[in-house]
Amino acid sequence: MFKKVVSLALIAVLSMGVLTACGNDGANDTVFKIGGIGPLTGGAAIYGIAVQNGAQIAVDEINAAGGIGGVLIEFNMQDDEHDAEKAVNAYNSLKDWGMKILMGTVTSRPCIAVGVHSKTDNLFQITPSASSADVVKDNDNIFQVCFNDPNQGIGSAQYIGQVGVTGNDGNLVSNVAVIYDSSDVYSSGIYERFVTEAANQPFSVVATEAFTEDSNTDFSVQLQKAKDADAQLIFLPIYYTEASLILAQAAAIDYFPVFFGCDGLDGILTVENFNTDLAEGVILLTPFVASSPDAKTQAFVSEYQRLHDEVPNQFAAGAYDSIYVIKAALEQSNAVPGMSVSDLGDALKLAVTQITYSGLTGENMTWLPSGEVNKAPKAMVIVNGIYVEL
Amino acid sequence: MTQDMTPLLNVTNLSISFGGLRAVDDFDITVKKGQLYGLIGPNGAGKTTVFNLLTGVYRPDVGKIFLEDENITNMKTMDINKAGVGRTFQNIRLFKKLTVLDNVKVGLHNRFHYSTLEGIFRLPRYRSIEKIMNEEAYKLLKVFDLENEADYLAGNLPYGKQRKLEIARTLATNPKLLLLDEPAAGMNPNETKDLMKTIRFVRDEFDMTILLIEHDMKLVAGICEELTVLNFGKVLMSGETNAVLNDSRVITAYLGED
Amino acid sequence: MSFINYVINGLSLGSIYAIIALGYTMVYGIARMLNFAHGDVIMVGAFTVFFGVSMQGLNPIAAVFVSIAICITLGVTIEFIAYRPLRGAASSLVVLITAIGVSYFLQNLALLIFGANTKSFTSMVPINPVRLAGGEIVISGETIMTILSCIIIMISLTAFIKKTKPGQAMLAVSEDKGAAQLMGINVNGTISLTFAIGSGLAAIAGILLCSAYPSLSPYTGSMPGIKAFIAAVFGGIGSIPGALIGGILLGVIEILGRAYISSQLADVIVFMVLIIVLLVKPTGLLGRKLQEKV
Amino acid sequence: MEKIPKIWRENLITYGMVIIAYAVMQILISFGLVSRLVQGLLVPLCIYVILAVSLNLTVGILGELSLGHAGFMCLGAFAGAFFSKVTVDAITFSPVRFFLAILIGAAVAGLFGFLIGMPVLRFRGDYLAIVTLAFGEIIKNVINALFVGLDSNGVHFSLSDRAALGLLDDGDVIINGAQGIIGTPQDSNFTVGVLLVLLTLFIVMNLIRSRDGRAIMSIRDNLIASESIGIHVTKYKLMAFSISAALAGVAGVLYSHNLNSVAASPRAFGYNMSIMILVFVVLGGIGNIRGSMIAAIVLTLLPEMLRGLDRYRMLIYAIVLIVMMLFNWSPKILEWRERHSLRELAGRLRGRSKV
Repeated sequence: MFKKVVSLALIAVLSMGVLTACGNDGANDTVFKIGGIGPLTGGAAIYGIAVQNGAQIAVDEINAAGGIGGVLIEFNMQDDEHDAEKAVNAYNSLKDWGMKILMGTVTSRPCIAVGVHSKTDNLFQITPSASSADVVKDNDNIFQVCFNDPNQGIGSAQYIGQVGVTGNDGNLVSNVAVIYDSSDVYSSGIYERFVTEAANQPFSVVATEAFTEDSNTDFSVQLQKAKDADAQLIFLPIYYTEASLILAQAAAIDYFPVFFGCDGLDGILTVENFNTDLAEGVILLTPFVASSPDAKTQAFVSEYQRLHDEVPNQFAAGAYDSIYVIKAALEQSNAVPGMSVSDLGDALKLAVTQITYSGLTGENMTWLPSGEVNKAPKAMVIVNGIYVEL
Repeated sequence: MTQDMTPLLNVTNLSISFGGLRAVDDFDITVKKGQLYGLIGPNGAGKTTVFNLLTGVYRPDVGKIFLEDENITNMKTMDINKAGVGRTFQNIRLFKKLTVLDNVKVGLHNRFHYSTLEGIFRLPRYRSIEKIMNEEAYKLLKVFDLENEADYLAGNLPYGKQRKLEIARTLATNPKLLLLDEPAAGMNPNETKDLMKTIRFVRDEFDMTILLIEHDMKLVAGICEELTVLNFGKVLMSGETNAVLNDSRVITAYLGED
Repeated sequence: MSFINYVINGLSLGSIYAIIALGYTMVYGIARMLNFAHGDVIMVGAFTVFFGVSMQGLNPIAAVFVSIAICITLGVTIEFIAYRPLRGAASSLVVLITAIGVSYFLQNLALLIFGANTKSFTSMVPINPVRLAGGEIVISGETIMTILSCIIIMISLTAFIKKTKPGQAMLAVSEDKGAAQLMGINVNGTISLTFAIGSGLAAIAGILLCSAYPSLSPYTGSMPGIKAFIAAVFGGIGSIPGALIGGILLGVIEILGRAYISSQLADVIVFMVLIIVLLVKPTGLLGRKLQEKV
Repeated sequence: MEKIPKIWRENLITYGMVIIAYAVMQILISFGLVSRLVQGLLVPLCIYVILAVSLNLTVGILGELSLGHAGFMCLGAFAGAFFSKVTVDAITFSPVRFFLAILIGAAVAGLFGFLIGMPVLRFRGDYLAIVTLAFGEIIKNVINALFVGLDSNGVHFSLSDRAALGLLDDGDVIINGAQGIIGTPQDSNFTVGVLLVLLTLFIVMNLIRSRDGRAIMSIRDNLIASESIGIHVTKYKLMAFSISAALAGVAGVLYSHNLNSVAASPRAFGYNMSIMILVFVVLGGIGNIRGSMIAAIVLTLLPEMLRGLDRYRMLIYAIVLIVMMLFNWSPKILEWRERHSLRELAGRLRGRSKV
C-alpha cells in the first residue's frame, strides 16, 4: 500500500513537470534564446563541457558589450550524454524553454538525430564540432564551424603526399600507418577518406589498426604493428585523450615516428600533468592555436584560464566562434528576438552564407548553403611545447 | 486388494559411486503392480540415492532399471516421468509462488495439450482444455482435502498440506509408480495417521504402485506389504514386512545406527 | 620478437586485471554479490594519488598509502550504507542494482569534483625499463612492478586466509554464514574486513593501472572493472588463484587476439573465449562445482 | 495466509492503466498542455516499458538473470532499420513497411535469443549473467564493426571497413560500421508505441496464465521438481528466453524508427543499457509486470525532469536510485514500513477508539 502511494506520488510529481513547461511562442521575447547541446556527463563530457565553457565566454562578452544591437543573449546548455535519444530529449527540452537558435550538438551521432527535428522546425543550427558529413547532408538549416571529416581525411592525405613530411630519420616519409577508433563516427569517417585518398598519393599505407571505445587504453599491439611495418609516420584521426596514451606507449617501446593528426588532436598539450616532451614534433591540421599571438585568441585563452583553470582546446574555441557566427548572422539579417523560429531560421540560413567571419578557428571563414565551412586548414607542428605553423 | 503378480519395477544390479565411495552397491528390487512397498534403512544408507537413480537425477555406473517392459536406465528425469514414475522429495519441493491449483495443473502438463499461440491468444481450445484441466485438478485436490485452498500460494500452506499437495501434483502426472521420499517426516502422530489413510486410499483409488522411504516404523509396519532394507548402500534383506522387521540383522543395523 | 612483446604486454595488462579481479572475487566469495562499484573505487584510488602527488606535491609513497586508506574507508562505508541494509533481502539482484547506483554515484561525484578533463597520471613506478635483444624487446618498469605486485598480493592473500584468524573467519563465512555466526564469528565484521581488503587492492590496482596507462578520468575504472569481473568468472569466481590465472589469461588473450585476429574485434574474441571456457567448464577454470542436493 | 487476487482483475488494471494514460496524454496534447520534451519522451517511454516487461519474462517469470537484453534490442533495431532502409522506396505505405519491420526485428532478435539460449541457458545465476553480458557485448561490437552494402551484384558484407565491401559505383552502404544506419524512416509514434506495449503485455500476461507459462514458472520455483513431473526444462527456458528476446527486438525496431539513425554505440546498446533495464525490473518488483512498467516510466522521466539541476543531475539520479532500492528492499526498512503503514495506523486508531 505504502509502496503504491509512494510510486503514485512520484508519478504525480513527475507529471507536474510534464505540464508546467509549455506555451512559449516567443513573440514577446526580448532576448535571443540560444540553446546548446552536448555531453556534460559520461565519457565524452570532456568535449561537451569545453563547448559549454567556450560558448558561455562568448555569450558573456557579447552581453557585456551591450548584446546584439542592444538585444541580450540567453544561453542554455543541455546534456545529451553523447546519445542520440538523449540529444533529442535535450532538444525538446530546449524548445520548451523557448530556444530560437541551436549551437550544437557537440558530437556527430546525436547531431544527426537532432537534425531531423531542427529541420522540421526550420531552426537555425550551427555546430562547433560535429564534423560528420551526414550532419549537414540534406539539412539546409545546419552549418558546421569545423571542417567535415571527409575533408580532413583527404586534406591530411594530400598534405602528407604533396607537401611532404620529413621523418625522424631525416628522409621524406613514405610508409604511413593509421591508428583509428573504429567505434567512433569522427575517427572512422576521417580514416575512410584518408585511405581512399592515400591511393592517389606517393606514400603507402603499411598498417591500419583500429581500437574501440571499450578498449582504448592499451595500444601496444597497434604500435608494435606499425613499428614492424617500418612506418615513419602514424596518422591519428582520433581525439587527444587516446592520442596522449599512444604517444606515451610509443616512447616506452623506443619507437619515435612522426605523429600526424587532425583537429581532434588539439588539446593534447592541455591534458593536465601531461609530459609535453612526448608531443614534440607532432603535426596536426587544426584551425585553433591556443598559443597564437593573435590578440583575440590570447584574450579568449586568458579568460578561459581565469574561469576554468585550464587551457581551452578547439572544442571551446569552436563554440566561442559559433556564438560569434550566430551574432554576425543575426546582425547581417537584422533579425529581432520576436521572430518565429522558422522566420529566424530562414533569415539566418541566408545571412550565414553572406558573411565572412574571422575568429579563433579560422580567418575569413565563409559558408556554403550546403552547411560546409570554407576555411584554410592550418598545419601545426609542436615545437618546445607550443604550436608552430608549418 | 487386488494384487497383480507381474513386476512393475524391476531393478537389478544397480550401483553408483561418488568419488570412490560406493553410495549404492549392487541394489536389486522388484515391486509388483499394486504393491505398497517400503524402502528402509538407517540414515545415510543410500535410500534417497536409490530414488535419484530411479528418477534419472543420477546415472548409475552399472545396473538396469525396468518399468514394466521399458528400460528406463539412463533416461532423462523428464522422460522417466513420462514413462510413468512420479516422486516426491524429502525436503518438500513445491512451486511456492504458484497457487495450489496451478501446482497441480503443472503436474497435468503432459496430459493435456494446446499450443503456445492458442494459449497466448486465448483460442477456443485454450478455454476448453483449461476447463478440463481445472476439473481434473480439483478432483485431485478434493482427494487430498485441499480444494478450499486452491487459490492460495503453495508456499503459504501449512507443512502437512504441503506434503499432500506434493503427492497430488505427482499423481497429476498419472504415474504407474509413485515414489514417496519420507512422506511422514516432520508430521505429528495425528497427521501421520491421516497420511497413512491417504496413502492407502491413493493406492486403492488410483490403482497405484507405491514405493516409499520412511523412518517412521509405525507407518511402515502399518501400510507396507513388503520391505527392502538398505545398509551402507547394500541390500541387507528383502521380504514381507513383519518378517523383515523382526529379523535380527535389521534390528542390529538400526540399533547399531542409534 | 613481436610475439614476445605481445606476450609481455599481455602479462602486464593481465596482471592489472588480476589485481582488480582479486578484489572482485574476494567480495563475491564472502558476500555473494557482484560489486559493480569496484571499478569506480579503482578510479577513486588513482585520483587520490593524482591529487596528492601532482597537485599537493605529496611524497609518492605517502600518497599511495593515503590512497589505500581512503579506498578502504570508502569501501567499508559503501558496504555499511548501501549493501549491509540489503543483506537478507528477498532477491540477490537487489544488491547488484544498488551497486550499480553506487557506481553511478562515484562516477558523477568524481566528475563534479575533478572535472571531465583527462588527467595524465605520473607513473608511481621508480623502476627503469629493461631492454633485451638489442632493444627489440622492452619491458617497462610498470610491467615489472605490476607483475611483481600481483604475485606478492596473491601470496600474501593466500597466507592471510590460510594462516590468520580473520582469514579463517572469512573462509568460514564464505562457506556458510549461518554456521559461522553460530561458531561465534562476527559475520558483519568479517564482511567489512573483506570490503576493506578488496578496496585496498582496488587502490593499488588503480595506481598501477594509471601508471601503466597514464590517463585518468571519472570513467577510468568502469571498463577495466568489467574486464576484471570477466577475468574473475573466467578463473572461477570466488577462487583467489582463479582470479590471478583468469586475469592474466584474459590480458594475454586480449593482446594476442588484437595482434593476430582483428583489432576491431579484440573484445569480441575475449568474450568468445570466456563463453567457450564456461561451456567446457561451467564454473570457470578453478571454480568449485556447486551441486544442489536433491 | 495470503490469498492472491483474481488474475483477470489484475490484468484489467494493467491494461486499463496503459489505455487511460494514453487517453489522458492524447487529450492533454490536443489541448496543447504537454511540453515538447514530454511529447518527445512518449515513444522512448513505450520502448523502455516494452524492454522492462520483456526482461521481466526472463528475470521475474523464468527466474534467470540476463545482462544481455540490450543486445537483442540492438539486433531488432538493426534488422528493422535495415529492412526499412532497403524497402523505403519499394513499400511507400509506411504502416505496412513498419509492420513488416517490426516482424523482422522480432524474428531476428527471437532467432538469436534461441540460438544463444541453447548453449547458455544451462548456466544459472551469476554465471548466466556474465555469459549473457558477454553475448550482448559481442552483438554490439560485431554490429559496430559490420559493413553491409548493396549494389547491382547483390549484398556485400565486411567486418573491417567500407572499402573492403568492394561496392560498384551504383552501390550504397546500408550499415556503415560505427556510423550505423542513417536515414531510417521515422515510422514510430506514440499510438504505435502504446499498441506495442499493449501487445507485449498481452503476450506476457497471457503466456504466464497458460499451460506453457505455468511450466516456465515451475522451473523458476523449483527446477528439480519441475523435471520430476515431466516438464521439458530446456524447451521452456528457451521459449521464455526467445520470446523475451523477440520482444526486446520489437522495442529495438521502435527505437531505430524513432530516431532517423541507429548506431551500435555502447551508450545505446551496451551492457549499461542492459543493466538499466534490469534496474527497471528489480525496482518494479521482480516478476511484477505492472511494477516494472511503472519503474521504467519513473526512471526514464526522472533524469529528464532533473535537467534543471544541470551538472548535478546524474549525481542526484544515482542517489535517488540507491535510496529507492534501500526503501523498497531492505528487510529492516520493510519491517519499519510494515509497522508504520497506513493500514497499521488505521488499525491502531481503531484499537484506541475501542478502548
